[in-house]
Amino acid sequence: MGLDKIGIAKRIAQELRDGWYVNLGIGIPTLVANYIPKGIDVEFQSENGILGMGPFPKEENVDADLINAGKQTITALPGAAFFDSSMSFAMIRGKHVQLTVLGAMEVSENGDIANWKIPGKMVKGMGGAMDLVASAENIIVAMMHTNKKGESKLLDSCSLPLTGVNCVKKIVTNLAVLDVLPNGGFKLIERAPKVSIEEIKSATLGKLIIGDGEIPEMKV
Amino acid sequence: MGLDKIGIAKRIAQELRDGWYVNLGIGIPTLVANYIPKGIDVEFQSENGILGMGPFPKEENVDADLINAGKQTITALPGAAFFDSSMSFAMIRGKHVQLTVLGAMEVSENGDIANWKIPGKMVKGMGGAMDLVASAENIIVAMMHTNKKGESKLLDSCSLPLTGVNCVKKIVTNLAVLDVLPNGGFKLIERAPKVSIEEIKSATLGKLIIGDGEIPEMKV
Amino acid sequence: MIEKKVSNAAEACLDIKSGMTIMLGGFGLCGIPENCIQALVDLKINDLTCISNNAGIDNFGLGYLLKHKQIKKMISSYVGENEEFERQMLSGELEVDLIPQGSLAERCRAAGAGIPAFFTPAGYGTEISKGKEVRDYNGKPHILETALTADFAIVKAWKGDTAGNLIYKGTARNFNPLMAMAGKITIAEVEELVNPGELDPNQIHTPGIFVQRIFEGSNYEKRIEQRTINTDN
Amino acid sequence: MIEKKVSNAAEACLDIKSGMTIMLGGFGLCGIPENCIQALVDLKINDLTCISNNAGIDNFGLGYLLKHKQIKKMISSYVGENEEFERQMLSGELEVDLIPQGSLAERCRAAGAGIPAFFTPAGYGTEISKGKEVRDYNGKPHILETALTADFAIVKAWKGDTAGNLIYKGTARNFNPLMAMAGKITIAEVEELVNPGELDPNQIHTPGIFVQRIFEGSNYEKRIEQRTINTDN
Repeated sequence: MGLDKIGIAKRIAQELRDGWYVNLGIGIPTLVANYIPKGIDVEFQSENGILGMGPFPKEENVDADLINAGKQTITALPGAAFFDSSMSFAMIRGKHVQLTVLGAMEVSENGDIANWKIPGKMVKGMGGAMDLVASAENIIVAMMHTNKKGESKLLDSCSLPLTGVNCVKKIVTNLAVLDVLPNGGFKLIERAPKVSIEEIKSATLGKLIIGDGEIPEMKV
Repeated sequence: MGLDKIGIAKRIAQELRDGWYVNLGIGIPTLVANYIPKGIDVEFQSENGILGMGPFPKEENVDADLINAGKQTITALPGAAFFDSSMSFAMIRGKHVQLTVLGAMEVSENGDIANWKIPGKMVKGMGGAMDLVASAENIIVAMMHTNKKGESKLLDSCSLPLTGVNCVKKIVTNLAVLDVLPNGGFKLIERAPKVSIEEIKSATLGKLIIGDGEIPEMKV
Repeated sequence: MIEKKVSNAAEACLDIKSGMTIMLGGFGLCGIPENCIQALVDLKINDLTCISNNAGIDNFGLGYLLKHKQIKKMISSYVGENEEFERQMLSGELEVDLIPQGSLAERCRAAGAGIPAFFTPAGYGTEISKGKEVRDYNGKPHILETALTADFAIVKAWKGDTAGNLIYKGTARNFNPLMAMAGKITIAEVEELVNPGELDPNQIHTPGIFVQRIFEGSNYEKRIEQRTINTDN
Repeated sequence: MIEKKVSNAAEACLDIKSGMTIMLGGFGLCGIPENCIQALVDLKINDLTCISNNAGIDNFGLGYLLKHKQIKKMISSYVGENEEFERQMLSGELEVDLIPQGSLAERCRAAGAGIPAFFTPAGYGTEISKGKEVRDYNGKPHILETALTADFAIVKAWKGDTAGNLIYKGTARNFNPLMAMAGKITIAEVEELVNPGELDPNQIHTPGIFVQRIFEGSNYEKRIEQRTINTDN
């Protein structure tokens, strides 16, 4: 139902603004780089130590010493820079990165996010996510609206261990674009093509706020 | 009376140990670099951002972009490295520099040092001295035993604003080598050639400790 | 110049003992000290506390040490992609301390820089902040994190000279320069070891003062975890 | 790449206003932004708070701004070698805040790195520690220092590209990379400005993300304070 992963990435790409430095998380966020709008110059930062990250390499250019935070082989664009991990997180903590896009297991209506641990089951670690969400002024979560069991990932409060509190500003899912309001609540901004408000309501467990006007369809 | 500045520098050079990184302050300490004992490899760090500092340049090699902390033109030895000021003080604060030699206006018998300010008269600033004395494990003060008025610079407590507390371990003056004891007091270790204990006593206002044995003459 | 050259990993790691705390550079398998990891296996020491951003994969990187049950505790930010790790952790054989990646990096640098503690916003409101001092700056809560040191830091660089100066390549830099600063003793293995004067002093990433032992490594595998290729024409 | 090029110092400094706080890189006269200092003089703005390790000499570097009485307050670590400075300070025309050099450097870096405060041993027991929180670490007292930011940071580099990446030369690096991180807006003047791709990404000292405006400066004097020569044969 609704968008596929590429559709979510395309919709998030519309949020990019000229001159922004952007950190893209693993999974759907990584795809955003493929759909930068025309006339918009952005640079991608990967927290393992590159600014000016380019696309995957051709076979002959693969370099084990050149990877992104997802451990994927990448390329460096002209004008790129390499640096160490403390410099990388200086950029992130110091608010030099204008946008962070990352995935989530759960988001709460006050902007808390959980994406690093399922107690007793999955403990992969937070990597750079806690630094990113605690620091970024502008965080977009890219995720499916519900989990594999069909349960809503937009909750009144997170059930999983938190990655950060009061930090998520916008969520783009397969069903909708939602703003997390400063006083709490998921405000419905756009519907995915052919997805009804009722479908979004039934897939959202946290407080969903629907304004008076019409809710437009995403253009992707 | 006693040693000249070069003599003081020569005596301090005897304190160098193989493999040490050393920071030399402005004035007499700078001269120490000229008298490194044979078979001893040391490297000089200057806090404005060089490790592996060499001698002054030949006329044709003068480079405005290559100076030491005293703003003097210098050279870089093979194996040198340049770095920024935070990295430089990381080396200092992080105790990677094994010895700091600096000048002083006053030293107290508990190892306090004053060398950056004369209220109402001279306010040049502390530069890197406060970081150096607060961090170094091993600080040698190089100075004349008395000031221009003939007053002792080795006091029970400093009268001038402090640069650091409980930090000076050893003092080499024109008259003597003295250890600052952990519980306080200047312990006389060596006399300058032809300088008597009485002369040292009369030039030392703070607590002077003289052991039972003979006090040897410095060999410089 | 002060000479730091040793002949190989075995000589560099000779006095690393069971029960010690060791930092190892690298992000994933990128920039890891392959030669020294092998030397640690060969030493058959155990009860190690390892500080490293990741735990390698099964059978490579730190996964190799895990397989031989030489590690008592891992301090890392991300430990996915390693089944043996997960098994040891869930069974309680292995202690694990997970730290936000930026805090891990900054805590290493802080140790090397003589900064015993600093405030960061990372982890506030999460289980990471439990028991830690919280203070507001600029209207935002921050937690106090402390410096992280180790008996030995083991790093991997691209080029080095016998005075200990290091240059890293690409994203293989990552934690290496920070851990080089933080070790009581720092061992550097490099792909190419040259004489002092052959590296441009303007381009040194880790000044030699932080390195106590250096050697030219051999047989680097440099495995790739995610070989992603652009097949567009 | 994001384009940062402006045509000259006048354009780069156009919106710097009286009363603002400005950081300026350099140690002594080494690595100072000569072109932008001239532009600040030309702008005839005043009541500036300047954060810079030194205050220049009479008539050059920041001494030039002092002579024109454009500076209200200096935040520095060492201000010798400048008679006009001394005169203004002793007469009370100029406020002066002296900070240990290492703390000054680290406070700039901290601002750029989103670290609002950190502990350092420098200055404990001196007038610098007055009113500051003291805490013991490793049996030694440390004081809490806070991040230092500025409306504008103005730095000087050797080479740069239009994406804002900077490479410094020799000891002209000093405070420049740290202040570049700390400015709300950072202006870089360089001796040679090139296109993205012409600098080795492995050798960048200041990644472009920290720089908002860049231009190629002209007529660098690069005065030397202490011309010391080795006359041995």
